[in-house]
Amino acid sequence: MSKLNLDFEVVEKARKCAQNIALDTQEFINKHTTVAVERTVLRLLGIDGVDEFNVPLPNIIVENIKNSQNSEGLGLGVAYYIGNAMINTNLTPQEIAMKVSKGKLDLCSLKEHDIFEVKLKIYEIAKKTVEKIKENRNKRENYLSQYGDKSGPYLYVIVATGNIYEDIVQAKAAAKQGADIIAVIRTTGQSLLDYVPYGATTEGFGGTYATGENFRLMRSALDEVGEELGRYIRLCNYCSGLCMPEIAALGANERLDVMLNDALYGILFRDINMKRTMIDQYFSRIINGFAGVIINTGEDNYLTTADAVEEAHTVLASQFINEQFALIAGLPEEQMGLGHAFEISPDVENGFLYELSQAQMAREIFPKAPLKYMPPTKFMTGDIFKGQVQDALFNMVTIMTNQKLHLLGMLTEAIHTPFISDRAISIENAKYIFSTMKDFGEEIEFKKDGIMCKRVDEVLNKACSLLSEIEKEGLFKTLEQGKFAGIKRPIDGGKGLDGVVMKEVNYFNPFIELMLGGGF
Amino acid sequence: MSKLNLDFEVVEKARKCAQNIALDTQEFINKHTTVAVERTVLRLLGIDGVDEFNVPLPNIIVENIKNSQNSEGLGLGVAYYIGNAMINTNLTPQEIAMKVSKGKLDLCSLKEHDIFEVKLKIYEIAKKTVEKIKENRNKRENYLSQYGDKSGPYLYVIVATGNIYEDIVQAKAAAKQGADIIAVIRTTGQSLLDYVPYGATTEGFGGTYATGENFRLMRSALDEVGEELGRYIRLCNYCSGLCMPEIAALGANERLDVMLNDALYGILFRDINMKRTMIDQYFSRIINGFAGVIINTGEDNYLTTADAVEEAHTVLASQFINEQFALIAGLPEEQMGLGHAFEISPDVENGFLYELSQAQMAREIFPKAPLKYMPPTKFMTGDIFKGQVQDALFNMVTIMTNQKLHLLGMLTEAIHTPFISDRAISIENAKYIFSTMKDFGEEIEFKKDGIMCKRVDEVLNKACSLLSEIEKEGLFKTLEQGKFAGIKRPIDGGKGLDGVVMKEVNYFNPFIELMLGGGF
Amino acid sequence: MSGLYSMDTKEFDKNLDLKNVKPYGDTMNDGKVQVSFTLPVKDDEQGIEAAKLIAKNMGLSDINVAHHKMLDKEFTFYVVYGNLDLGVNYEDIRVEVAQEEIMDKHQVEEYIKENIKRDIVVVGASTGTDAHTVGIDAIMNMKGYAGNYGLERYLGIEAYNLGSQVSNEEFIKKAVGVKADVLLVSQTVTQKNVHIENLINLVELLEGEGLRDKVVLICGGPRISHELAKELGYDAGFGPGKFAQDVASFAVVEMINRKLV
Amino acid sequence: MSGLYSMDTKEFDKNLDLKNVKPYGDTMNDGKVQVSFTLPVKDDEQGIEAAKLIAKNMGLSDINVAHHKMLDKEFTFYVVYGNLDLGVNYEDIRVEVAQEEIMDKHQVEEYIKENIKRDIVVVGASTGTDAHTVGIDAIMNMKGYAGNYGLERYLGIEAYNLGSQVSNEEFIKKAVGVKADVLLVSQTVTQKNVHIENLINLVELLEGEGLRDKVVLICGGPRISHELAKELGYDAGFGPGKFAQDVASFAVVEMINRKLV
Ligand code: B12
Ligand code: B12
Ligand SMILES: Cc1ncc(COP(=O)(O)O)c(C=O)c1O
Ligand SMILES: Cc1ncc(COP(=O)(O)O)c(C=O)c1O
Repeated sequence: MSKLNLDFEVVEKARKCAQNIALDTQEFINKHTTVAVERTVLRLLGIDGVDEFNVPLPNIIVENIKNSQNSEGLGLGVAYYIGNAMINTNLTPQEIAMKVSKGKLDLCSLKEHDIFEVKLKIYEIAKKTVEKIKENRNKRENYLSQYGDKSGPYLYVIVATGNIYEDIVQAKAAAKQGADIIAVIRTTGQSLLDYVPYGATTEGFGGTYATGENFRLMRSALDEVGEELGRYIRLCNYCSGLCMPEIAALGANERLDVMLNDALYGILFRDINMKRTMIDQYFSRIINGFAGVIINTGEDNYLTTADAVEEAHTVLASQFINEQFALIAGLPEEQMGLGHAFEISPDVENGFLYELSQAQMAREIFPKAPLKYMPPTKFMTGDIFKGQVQDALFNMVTIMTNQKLHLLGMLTEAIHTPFISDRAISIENAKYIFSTMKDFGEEIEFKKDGIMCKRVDEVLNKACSLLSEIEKEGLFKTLEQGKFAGIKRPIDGGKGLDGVVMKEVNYFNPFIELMLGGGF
Repeated sequence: MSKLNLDFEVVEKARKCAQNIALDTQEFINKHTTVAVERTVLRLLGIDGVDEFNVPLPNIIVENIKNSQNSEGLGLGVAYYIGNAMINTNLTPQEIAMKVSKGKLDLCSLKEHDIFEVKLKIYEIAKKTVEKIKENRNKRENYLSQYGDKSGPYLYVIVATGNIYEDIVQAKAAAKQGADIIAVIRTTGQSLLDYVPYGATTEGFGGTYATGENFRLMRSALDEVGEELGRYIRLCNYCSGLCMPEIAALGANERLDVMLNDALYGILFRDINMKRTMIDQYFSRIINGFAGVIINTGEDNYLTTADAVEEAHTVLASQFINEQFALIAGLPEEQMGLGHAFEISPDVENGFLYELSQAQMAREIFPKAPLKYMPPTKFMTGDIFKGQVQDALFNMVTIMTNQKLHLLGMLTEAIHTPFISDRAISIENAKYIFSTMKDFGEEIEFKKDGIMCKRVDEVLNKACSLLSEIEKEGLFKTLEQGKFAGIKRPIDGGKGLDGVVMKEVNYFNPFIELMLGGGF
Repeated sequence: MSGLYSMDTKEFDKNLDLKNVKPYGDTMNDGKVQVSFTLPVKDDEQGIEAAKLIAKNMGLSDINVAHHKMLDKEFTFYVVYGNLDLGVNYEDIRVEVAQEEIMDKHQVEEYIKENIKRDIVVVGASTGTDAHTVGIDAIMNMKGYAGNYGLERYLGIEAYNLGSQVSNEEFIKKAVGVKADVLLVSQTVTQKNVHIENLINLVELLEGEGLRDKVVLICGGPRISHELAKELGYDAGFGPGKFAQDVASFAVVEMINRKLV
Repeated sequence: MSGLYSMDTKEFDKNLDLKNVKPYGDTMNDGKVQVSFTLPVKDDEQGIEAAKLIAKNMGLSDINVAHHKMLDKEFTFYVVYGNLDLGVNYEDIRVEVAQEEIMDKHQVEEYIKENIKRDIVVVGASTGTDAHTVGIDAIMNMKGYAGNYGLERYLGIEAYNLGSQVSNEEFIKKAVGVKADVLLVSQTVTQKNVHIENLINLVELLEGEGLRDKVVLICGGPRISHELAKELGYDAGFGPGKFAQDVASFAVVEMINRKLV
């Protein structure tokens, strides 16, 4: 039953609009691939490493194919070229990649084998990869059944020293203090790189490079501390930017558990081309869905630029859209960490009531989703003492409305990326509130027709109208008009458009088929 | 209507027991006076100042009379001696006092005039004093009608530098930040002094001496800053210890607005003799009642030594008793700042629910009383960041349950008496919570039969049983048994017993008659 | 008052001396400060002593380690109170500000009309990989921030807001393209002083192309002060709480002073 | 990575050196500390500069005045972050503790039986005007504190808890009356160092009466450390987190060491 007297007819209507929006966009997506998608296929086929100039092999191969004059290019999908090369050379994909990188092999001038034969070859390896990912998933599930999983909100903290080894120190300390999820924030700028850096890294700004090796190092550190504590510590990273699906593949390989994964974020906040990132997102979500990774969507960010009271409905509208895109990619509701945030100005009278009701609304509209709830950031100031109180209020909303991925606010939000002590202070804050208010949500009812019920009714109706509009105009048009976060993005502007490729009729990507729908 | 489903039949029963307890004790009180009561009469007759050894004139006179062999001593009441001396000497009380102090006059060896004549003389001055106090009361009311009074909770902070001038600096800053009540904490040890120090003082430990001059200085500073701000800033001090009624008189004179005033506190926490302080309390409450002073009772202190979960009912029982003692002294409900506190350990699961429900219970049982709600102290630690959160939770309870005298918690509670910045941080904390949760209390209902309703039902019933027991045993016996705060006090132990005097038949104290019942 | 200890306490001058200003807890010159930090040591007596020594290193006396808490086996957090005995000479402090007199929007418009007699061109961006636009938008966008209109709304100012993640090279290219008089750079991410390097790099590029003297060069952001900006070779710097009129006042006067009209 | 600034940052040794331990923010030896204080000055640019200078006085570099807030016309509160460059030699820290080996209740009882061979008498109080009894009760009362039984429950210990507000004179009188072996003094109110004066006064009185050498003299309270206690002429001092067994362990061993049996 709705605590807020929500009108579920409006909810259903909104959800239907969102579905149409997603299906409409999906038509476009289905017709395209991107350099990132193809690099991802290469990675999933086992290709890794860099050349002497530190250029990743997947990039070299994709560039080779893309720039080749002798073939149908990327439109066929790299899988074809690799499979074909395997038949021709009897080498593994990695060996083939190394040869290509050394200029000893040109994938586009090999004898072209029958596509059926090529597919057979490719599926052989592809299935192994998929098997490996499934094993990772099983490993996670084993851990969870061994240790048990937490029933309340997960305490989610970030590390962002720029140095993976220092990040590990911080992550372990945080886990011991009670953190359940460690997110390694990426260095500023990585999302605009059209390649994934390689190896362990120690230099980043405001975050640490996302690399396969960094994932591996952190994963094993967390497994270690998790064993010590008898708790499974989840690892999170950023599956966004120009390498969205590649990161998904790396994450699936290294058993990441949570991934920020939202094309709309990249479009609005990173000025990434919308076509490019929508296509990338589709494949990345297939991988995340299959790997059992919870995705986090980025609606919270809208409120860092737009007004949180005025624009609350855009968050809800976007959540509906993200839900549908995720479903299309086979990602179940239980893995949808739809984002929202506590971002109303502390100066707004009864602001807490709005926050509380909105959080409860999200909870009721997406009952199975492990909602990601973001802390106050925009109105955090250098006043760390007030910041503690803002964060405490945020913690309360979570425990009262049962949010799941609870990203801890830091009292130094306006000052620096978190110190080891900032994190400890936040964890203490949350643990205290969660315990002292444990059953408060159950204990109270909201006044019918009160401020809170009215608020969510308004937000829901506005979201529904916005979705109807978008349904009419199409998602891309809407983004051009600046309906989210007040940011306008031209359809052919932004980064990465040149990485978008129209699929040929014979295009194939073995992993879509193998992974879509979960495969088990 | 009760939000908590309180059983008001039990409330009425408890109240009735408390009334019987108070009436029973009052019988004892009515038969006695004390050195402090008599010094108070002298002060109200206009006697002030100290001798060359800094001994206050009221003390000198009372001691003279008490130690005199020539008379019925204090049992007659000092008013008789002063009136008689006035007739004999044609001097003012102050002139008489000076003479006595210089050894030039012996009040007990003067010609004894007829009591009727003496009373006439005394009532003449007494009425002027009462008039002056009434004027003070009017002045407060004028200020309040000029500026308007606050409808929500009063922000109540303490200053405690030990130096009245430094206190003023801090008090003014606090008022500008938003404080509504400034309490000047007394130096440790003053409550055990059987005299009131004199003049402006600059040396105290953990607080500043309560003196008439200090009251005056702070009062005028607050009036000044109040004028600047267009708000009436209330002044609070401690009307407790061995000089309880004298402080009441000084406060009435200098227009204090709030006074901590609770014999039980002195008995339990200062080891003051119970007979002495119960007698003193009666007269002090008459004065406070008449002067329009809000009294604060000290039930909160019980929880600093006893367990706040186990002993919550002692707080409620004591509030009922204090209510009845106040009524007997003519102090209206609107001036009863009955005390309670937020003192449950942060480690108690659902502790917040208990606190919230208990605060709501107090609100419903004493609907007209400006309840004094004390912040966490016992479980405050050197962790100032956690302290901020504890204080925030406390602030929430107040705004949700409409407490009136809201004594702000300090994040440095476990460390030192407040710095100027600690106070500012607290005020900011409270103002933020009060605004962001302004109507939250109105918006929520408590689950019938939930944790909260059950909790208060238990507390109420236990309080009622305790009161029935006390009703049987008598208040003094109960105190001997350690039923409050786990502290046992023998009826003839503690400080100040030798200041208790049985009244003679002819005893008279003009001010009881003039002030009791408010006089207007 | 038998049993009462002596009343005299540690004496210090309780008068405010502006030549020697100290922190204030509850008594003038008591020097009270609160400090917190983490040490990479165990949470035990030795650690507490180490925390005290750290506080001593900071010039504190009467040190109270009010709180210590283990963050990990070899990391401990401390909250410390103490008295700072060394004061500062407040009277001698001179703060350089970009511009003494701030004109409002209307006054700036008048000033341009009367003194510059043409539209001035302003180009702004959040440069490098910095994706924070709220700061530069606050200064430039039509709607402004906190009730202060942005430069786009000023008559006599032609404003180009390039948004965020603009490389220094691109930024200069655009500036040259539109013949900018004033360049506005916003920097928010400061971890490991990345903003400093980025800001210096821009100055170097401008100098390299001989453009530095031809423009008014201004930076801003939450960690930017005028002092820092000058040090880095900028004409002015603006931090939190500064709005379009502050920048505009400085820029137009600077153009006249430097004869950039 | 065109447009990306140079990657090199301020270099410092990122290895832990126990001879030179510095505060830790997010990188070994980064020296990060948080400071807050009030200055008796206006809330303006000059005040911020004064706050920076105060931080500099404390040995901080890379100073960030993250927050400033007016408390009154001439009082301003600051929150500052900075790097402390001076480290401490952790290896050289030797902490004197009252007693290295702590016996539990049972062991203390055995120790008394075997070594002292008689009941020992302990008298405790919260002295002077201090009315805080929770601390001394925690040590002495039957029920103890936080799961640690108090001395009253120890076999072989005759314990007298005089409660609070006991003048030093009364305290000594009682001690003499019951032939106390061990005196326990609790002090909670520390404002203006009132506890120091009261504690010193007790030692002086005891010395005056020639009793100091005949008893084990122990103090305790939230601001008492063993070091401070020794300085004031006590045999030992116990602060927060100490319980009956800590005191008892020390007292019985001290009695043997000092041949007070
Ligand atoms: C909003 C926000 C975001 C939004 C930005 C959206 C957008 N379009 O701008 C999003 C969510 C995208 C974001 C992302 C990131 N952010 Co961010 N973000 C913030 C946040 C919450 C508020 C910043 C803000 O908008 N302030 C309001 C404006 C008005 O203030 P202002 O910038 O100071 O501007 C004023 C003055 O400084 C001046 N001014 C500013 N610029 C200029 C220029 C000129 C010429 C002049 C004259 C004046 C001027 O005028 C303005 C008005 O007075 C802060 C935390 C906080 N509460 O401060 C973190 C914060 C700035 N972000 C931070 C980080 C690390 C990031 C990321 C790098 C994290 C990551 N690794 O993914 C990313 C990536 C961004 C990137 N590559 O740069 C850190 C920076 C740490 C540091 N000191 O280095 C902060 C402090 C949070 C934290 N504690 O970690 N962020
Ligand atoms: C409870 C309390 C009270 C109660 C005391 C009731 C009682 N019967 O004890 C009441 C309400 C009466 C009270 C009154 C006052 N209090 Co008070 N009170 C506190 C409070 C909240 C908790 C203290 C406590 O019980 N701690 C728990 C015990 C177990 O800890 P502990 O004392 O440290 O004891 C441990 C160790 O130190 C050690 N120990 C202690 N003593 C001894 C002795 C020996 C021999 C040994 C071996 C060990 C030992 O063992 C114990 C267990 O580990 C503190 C604030 C806080 N959160 O700390 C303020 C506080 C101590 N009070 C304070 C003040 C100023 C007062 C008043 C003076 C205020 C006033 N002017 O009216 C009054 C008057 C009291 C007086 N004349 O002394 C200040 C002291 C400031 C300072 N540093 O000087 C504090 C810090 C609050 C504040 N921030 O202002 N208080
Ligand atoms: C959905 C999403 N993706 C990504 C990011 C981070 O940006 P980047 O991918 O550029 O590291 C955020 C910001 O927190 C986000 O919310
Ligand atoms: C009712 C009451 N009276 C007095 C006091 C203060 O003690 P004293 O009167 O000894 O200054 C308190 C403590 O806060 C109190 O609650």
